[in-house]
Amino acid sequence: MSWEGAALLMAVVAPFATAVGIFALGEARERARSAVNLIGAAVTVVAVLACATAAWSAEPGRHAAVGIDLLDIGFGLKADMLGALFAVVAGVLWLITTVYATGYMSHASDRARFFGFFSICVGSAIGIALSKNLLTFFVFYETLTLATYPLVVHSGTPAALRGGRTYLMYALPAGGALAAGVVWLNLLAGPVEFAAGGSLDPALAASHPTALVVIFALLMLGLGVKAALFPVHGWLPAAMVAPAPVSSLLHAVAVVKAGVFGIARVVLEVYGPLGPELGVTQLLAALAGFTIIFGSVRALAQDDLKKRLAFSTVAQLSYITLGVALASPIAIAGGLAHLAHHAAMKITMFFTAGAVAEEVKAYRVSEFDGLGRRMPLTMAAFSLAALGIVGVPPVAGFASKWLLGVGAVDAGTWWVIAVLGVSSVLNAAYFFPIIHRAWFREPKAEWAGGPPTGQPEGDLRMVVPLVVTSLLGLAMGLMAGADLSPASWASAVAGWGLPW
Amino acid sequence: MRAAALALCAGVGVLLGRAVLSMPETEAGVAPLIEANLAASGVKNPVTAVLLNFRGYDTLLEIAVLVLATIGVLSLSASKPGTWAPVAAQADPVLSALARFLAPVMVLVSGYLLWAGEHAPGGAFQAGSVIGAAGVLLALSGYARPAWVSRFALRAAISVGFIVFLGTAAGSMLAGGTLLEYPPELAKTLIIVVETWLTVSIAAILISLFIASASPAEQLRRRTESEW
Amino acid sequence: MVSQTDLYTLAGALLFVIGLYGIITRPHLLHKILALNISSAGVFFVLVGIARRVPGPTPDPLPHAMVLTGIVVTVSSTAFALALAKRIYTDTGVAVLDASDIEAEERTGG
Amino acid sequence: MGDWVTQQLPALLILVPFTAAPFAYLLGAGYDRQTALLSAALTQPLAAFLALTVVQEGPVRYAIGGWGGPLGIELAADGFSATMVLVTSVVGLLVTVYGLRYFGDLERYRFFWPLWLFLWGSLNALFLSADIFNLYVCLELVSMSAVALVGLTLRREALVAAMRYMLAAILGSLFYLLGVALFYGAFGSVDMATLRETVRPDVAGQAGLALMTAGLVLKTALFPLHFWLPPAHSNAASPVSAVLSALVVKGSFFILVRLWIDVAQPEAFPGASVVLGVLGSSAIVWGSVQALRQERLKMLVAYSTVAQIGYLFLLFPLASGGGQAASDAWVGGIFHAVSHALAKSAMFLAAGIVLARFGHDRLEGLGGLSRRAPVTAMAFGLAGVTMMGLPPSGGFIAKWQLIKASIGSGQWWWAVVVVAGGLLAAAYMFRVVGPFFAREAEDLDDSDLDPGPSPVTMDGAALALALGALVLGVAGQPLIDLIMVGAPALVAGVTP
Amino acid sequence: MVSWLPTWVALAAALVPLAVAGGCALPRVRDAARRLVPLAALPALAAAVLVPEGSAAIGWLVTGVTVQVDDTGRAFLALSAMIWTAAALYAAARPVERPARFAGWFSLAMAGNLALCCVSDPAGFYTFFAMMALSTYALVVHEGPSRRDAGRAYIVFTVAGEALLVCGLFVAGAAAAGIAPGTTLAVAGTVLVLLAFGIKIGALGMHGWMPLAYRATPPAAAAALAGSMSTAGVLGLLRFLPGGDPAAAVLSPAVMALGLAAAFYGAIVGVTQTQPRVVLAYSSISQFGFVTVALGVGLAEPGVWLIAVSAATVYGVHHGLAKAALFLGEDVAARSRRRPAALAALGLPAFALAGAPLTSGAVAKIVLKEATAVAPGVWNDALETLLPVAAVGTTLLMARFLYLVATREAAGSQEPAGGRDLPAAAAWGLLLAAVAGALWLWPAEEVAYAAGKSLTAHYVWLAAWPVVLGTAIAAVAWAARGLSGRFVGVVPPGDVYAPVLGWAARLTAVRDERPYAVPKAAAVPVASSSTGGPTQLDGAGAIENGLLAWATAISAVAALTVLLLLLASRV
Repeated sequence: MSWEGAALLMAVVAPFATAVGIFALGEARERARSAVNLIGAAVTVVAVLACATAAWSAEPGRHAAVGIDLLDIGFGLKADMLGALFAVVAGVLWLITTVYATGYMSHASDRARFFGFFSICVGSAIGIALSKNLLTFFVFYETLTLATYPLVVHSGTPAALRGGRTYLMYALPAGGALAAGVVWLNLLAGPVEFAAGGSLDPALAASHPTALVVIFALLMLGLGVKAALFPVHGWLPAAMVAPAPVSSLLHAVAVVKAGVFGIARVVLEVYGPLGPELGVTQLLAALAGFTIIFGSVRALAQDDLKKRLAFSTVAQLSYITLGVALASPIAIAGGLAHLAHHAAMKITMFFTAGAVAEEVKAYRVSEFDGLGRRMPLTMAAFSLAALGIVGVPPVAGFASKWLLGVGAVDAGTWWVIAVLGVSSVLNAAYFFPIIHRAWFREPKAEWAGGPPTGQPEGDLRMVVPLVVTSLLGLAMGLMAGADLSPASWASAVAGWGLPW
Repeated sequence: MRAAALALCAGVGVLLGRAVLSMPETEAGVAPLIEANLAASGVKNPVTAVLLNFRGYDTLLEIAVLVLATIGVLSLSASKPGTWAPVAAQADPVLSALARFLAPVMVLVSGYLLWAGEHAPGGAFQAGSVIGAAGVLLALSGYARPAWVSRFALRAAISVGFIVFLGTAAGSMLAGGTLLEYPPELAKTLIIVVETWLTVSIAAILISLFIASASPAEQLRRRTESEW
Repeated sequence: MVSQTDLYTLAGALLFVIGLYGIITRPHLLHKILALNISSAGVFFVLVGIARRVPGPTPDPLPHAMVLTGIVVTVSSTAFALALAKRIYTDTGVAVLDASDIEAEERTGG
Repeated sequence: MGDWVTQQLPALLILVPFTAAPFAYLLGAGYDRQTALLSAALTQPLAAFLALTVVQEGPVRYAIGGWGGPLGIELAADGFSATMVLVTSVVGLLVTVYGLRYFGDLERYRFFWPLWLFLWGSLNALFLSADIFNLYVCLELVSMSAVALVGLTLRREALVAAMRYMLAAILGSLFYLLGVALFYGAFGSVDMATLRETVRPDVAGQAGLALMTAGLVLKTALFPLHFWLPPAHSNAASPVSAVLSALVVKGSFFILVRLWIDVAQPEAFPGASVVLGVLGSSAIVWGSVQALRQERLKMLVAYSTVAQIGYLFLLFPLASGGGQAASDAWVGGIFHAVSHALAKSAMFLAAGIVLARFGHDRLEGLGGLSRRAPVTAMAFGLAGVTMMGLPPSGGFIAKWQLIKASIGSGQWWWAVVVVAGGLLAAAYMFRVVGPFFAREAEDLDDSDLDPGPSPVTMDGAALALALGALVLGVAGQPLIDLIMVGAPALVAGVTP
Repeated sequence: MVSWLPTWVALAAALVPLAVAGGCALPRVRDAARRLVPLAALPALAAAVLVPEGSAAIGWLVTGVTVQVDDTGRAFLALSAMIWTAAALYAAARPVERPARFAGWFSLAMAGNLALCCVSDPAGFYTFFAMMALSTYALVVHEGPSRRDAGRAYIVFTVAGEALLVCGLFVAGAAAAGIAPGTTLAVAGTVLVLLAFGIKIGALGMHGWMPLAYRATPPAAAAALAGSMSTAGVLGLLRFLPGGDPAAAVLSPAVMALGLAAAFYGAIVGVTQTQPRVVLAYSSISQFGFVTVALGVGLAEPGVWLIAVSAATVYGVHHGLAKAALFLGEDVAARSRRRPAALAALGLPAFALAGAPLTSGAVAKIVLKEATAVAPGVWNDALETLLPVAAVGTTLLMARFLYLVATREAAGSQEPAGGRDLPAAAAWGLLLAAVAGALWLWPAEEVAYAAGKSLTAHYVWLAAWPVVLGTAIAAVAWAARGLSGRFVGVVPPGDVYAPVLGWAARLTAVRDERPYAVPKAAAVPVASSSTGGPTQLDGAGAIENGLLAWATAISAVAALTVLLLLLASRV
């Protein structure tokens, strides 16, 4: 097997192997478990970076791939630019989150179970990223669906179980819809590979237009749930009951991005030109646009920080969907870049939420007055990320929004510009009050003196990761124009992804 | 309810009758084949030939059923399986006298039945049943707890026929043939060996079935607490 | 024109459904088991009838062999069923399957 | 030696357990478990070897007594048979290992071993037989050993359940035997190979098929004839429940498939295959609905079996058309039988551990199981994946094939049933799995019953079976190749 | 000009304050860093003088930034650098609470303001514009909770402005990327840019934040805000209005009308105000109205855009310096013990703003006239007549301002606070000098020409009469206080925007909800035990019990058999 193949396998296998190791070590042997976890995450990072290298060095249209065949189903992985983008994001952030989680969970119970399923989720996400065809994608997608459940209900409280139930009520029917769509499409078009510019035979659009539209709807329903598209977004705020690392990596990055990534795969690499031709991508764009506004409006009045962040995520995810659905390479680049940008920024904010909850037991925005004095670094990181989401340059969010806007002009869809403008205002409206409270309100008496003397402002295993991710977000935006920056990478994808 | 059941059964009956009548008037089946191969079977009676040779495998499984049923019954029985439970505290003298006289005769009869089975209807089952009856008689007349019968002996008696049958089957395989493929010259001998041991087993089975199900209820009750 | 063999076979079919009716309607386990035996007797009738269909004097030995095997099997299963029924009776005091059968059982005075 | 074994494989697969059974009974306490283990350790490789031989050299025929059909009885092992024998051996081996500790040397459970060995041998005999009358004897063997195993615990509910099962089984056998009689009367043979040539769609023949079908449907507990299954499967000792749900119901299903797809042709009996499909669909829905209503774990799992059996019967309408769709359905149906066998036995074994540890299996009492018995909980959960038909799992491949077959054969409504069934399954699975993660572990009452952490062999057996069901979902190709070896003409189609 | 300096040096120099801001954030070096703030703008000033004309693209930065040094940018860079330096010196002389924090935000705003003068591409400009605008919020609310309303007003308008701006710049950016937007999008983009920067310069309808923010911000910051940061809006307009694009010509009349309206509205509302800084705010609204008019003229036809640009630049610089001087002077006067002298010194920027002869105002007005002279058709005459009238209004505003400053003590509003008066006065002096000299030393020849022209009798008269008239009216109004007093304070600061701000407040108010992440778990009650099937019997349960009954079940077997046998008999 070529080194690319080995890297591909390793990238997917390593997290699962980590999970097995963690389960095997069990609750008691914490030190060994953390070691296994970190090593596994590190190996994964190396592997996904290797995959990215392979994708980068491969000439367009040709990718390293490995796979096995079952029936007429070929399960397989491939290292292409688009997949590598998501895989690297998931892998790298997993490593950081692992450090964070060891700090956050240090007093929690059932840690073996937690970290085990966590690894499985990441493995599935990377599998989703590197899947070579729709079916492999579907397999990992469903694995992710299941492996997330134990994490959502982890705390075991009635609220947690309720949240888990809500999650399943959305996720499982979605899985059914996705399955139906996938099978149908496979029967209609044979095994559906992912290929730049769409893999469906254009003749199909003429022969089975209705079927293709229905299948697209089924697929979007299945993927839209994880992508938190209106009206199937309801599970995400409910799932915020999960521990912070879960909300951070899974509900800001791995799981939800798996949905939008799937949408990207289907729209760009399965339907390709057929999408606009059938008129389905326009509808998708409209839905995404609405979701952006809807999510932002709902976020406005949320007092519970994580819930506010969740609604923000609902809105931000649709930026990606919107970009992908617009028939302009620039917009697509913007959307895909946001995949990485939003990940870095939102994970920072969820990290913050968790760190604050652990350190000063503050859960609501209304409890944040003067928190900047008590946890300056943490809140600085939060503010930086928040500015990024609002789209304030030079933080990452601006770069993607900029590409989206210019792409919208390119595609001639003026309403997208309006949506972007309104959403920026709304984003500011729900994030600036937090920043204002943290920095410009008078703190409680015990916070006024700053962090307890002689101590860091919080568990460093939590503070350092969130500072790192916020700086990542800044760097992504500040050097968006540089080679290998997510934005340039995404542009490269969009560039060769769109022959029409 | 009953009316509905009656109607349904009637329906089954009518349709079944129709089907039965629609069968071809004459159908040779495999009778000619049996005739042709009777000589090689080692027995003269075609039915016995089918039972013990052509379709000996059915008979093997049938013995399996028998042993299985016995084990099943014993598994349900109250007292420890294989022990002779006291049935009649003290039997009345007439019965015991009759039993003492009849038992040897019945053994003799069963021997004849076994021998006759080779050319006329008869064989291990009939023979075993007669000995079984003798055993039941002894049990009823209070002779049923002789010290020389251990649990193991009874278990052995129950399973020996089946084991010997399996042994001959396996032997035919080791001899290079297939399962139950008797060399024509040995067929008769082997069949008689199997039949003999089957007789023992069938007798033991019938006796233990009788004994096993003839045990007092309170013993049963004791064994049914605290299950998981 | 219904031949003698046919009558024999039809009788078998009749026995079968009679047994079936008994199995359905009689609440007491013993009755059910006996009804089952009636049904199986019916089946054996049919087999014997079929054996008669060969041209020539001697009947087809295969169905006979089947009947013999069938009898042994039925005997065994009957034995086991009886043991089971007895055991149920000793444990529960009644020999029925459904609670609803208990009073039906008392009515028929089984 | 090697090729002798190869020649005698079918016979050996039957002889080994059948020989072990009386010895396990004869030797009694102290040696019975070893005998069973030895037999299992011999049978499993033999089964694997048979599968290998079938894949490499095609279907195997074995003339018992050297006569060959129609005079004598033949054993035949095509892909289907070999598959069922193989899955039996895998489940059997693991159940045996599990039973070693589960039953221990409790006097009361000594009878498990001979009965279980009889059952194993009978199943092999059934799967390998090529003679419809011999199949009747096999059916009786299977039923009686199964019933005896159900009654093993001697609990009142168990005994009544066993009685109900017993009567239903005998009745089913009688229907079957009557059908055999009519077949013989109509076509003059009980040997399948001969019948395959001579069978005609005339009234007597079809009536025979009808009677056999009725009897077998009853024995397979297809809705609405499932009345005996839930009590029997839920009240038996858990290893027994595992074997019953995983293998025994498949036995009568196996004969049905043989008769319908192999010996007779569905289109030779129009309409009936649709009836079976409809009953199957109803079973899927009804069984799931009932599973959703249950309050005890083993009852829920038993009803899940009722539902899952329904999928098997979709094979008949889907295969009746022949062609590619038929062969998809063939693979789908059998694949489902296999993966369900693995997953369901895993579930019952896990349930057994729960019962053994905590003295009850009330659903609302299972809070925090994943903390108290993590491996057990995981085994159950993984098995659930196959039940729901989510990838990666054998259940998924099976449903995938069934959906393909139904859309491919233009009968899309069966596909709807399949998808809906998956969702219902998810609903009742998560009714169980959800509480596992609940915080309040004190739900599980630590009565002095709790024998402490379950032994690794028991947990291991359950987990291995569940994992096996998952592995089928990604590495199932060899099994599919096996299934397609010597597949009946109707479904041979194009090998997928 | 030193030709060996590469263009990007300008940006580097402009970003020096960023480093200072960073220093102010670090606890260790905080106090040292804060002392460097007054020097932070000097490199930019040097760059404005030294860096030669040119442009350079920095591809990796954000989405690619183009550094641009041209006359316009140079002018604004110099203006900003001067004002920020003066303001920083003044701030250093006046104690504020949490000085390091103030210095940090101050430098950050400074960095953004200076840097935006050096870039010409949409994304880059927006980047620094946002940096400036958002960090200013911290300055507005620096004096604590009492400033929250002003802060909200400022941030609401700023955020709206940022959003409008980024949308407008998308179009510009697309054009820059070689994508031709359709006419509709081009016009829409222009409108968006106008609105966005209009907010910054308090154009009519977008001015609501200005009075409140000017009043709330600490003096030094207010000077920078009013003098430099608002003027950055003018630069934005110059950079991104599609001057010379015929498509935009349709907007010209609207823009001119808007400008005129603002000029009068500011004056009329301003005179009724009761606080000096609010008066200054309205004067800014009015003054930027003049600039707007010039731009409107420029949009009319491609040929005149360049004239408009230079007019706007010159007027912007003039107004920026004067306004900054007025803000510092207001504070000096308020605190100084020698108020008459301060008042006298305040006269200079006041008269300059009014456009009195010999002041920069006179020169600026001439440059403005050059532009309005080329206005199309009827607009030409309209502006000819109306602009001097507006100048009268400006005079009135200044009079009102001086009056309020002079009489403040009588109003007794503010006690002279601590701090070192002399350095503060010196900082102010620097600005006064700039006000006095800037336009006379301006290198561009059209300015020199205008300066020369302004000394001719005709133009002296033209410049003088509005001031005289205005002063006279002011005197009359002062005489008739009883009458004019009625108008005082009828319009609240921020006039029509009070409701908007209340709405914004409600929008972001949190709903009180129980948080998800409750620390402790409540136990779930253990339900009672159940055996066998379900205890509760619903419909499905009843049916199932029926099916489980033996008789029914076996009847079902019989029924199935009948069905199959019937099917069998169909042959």
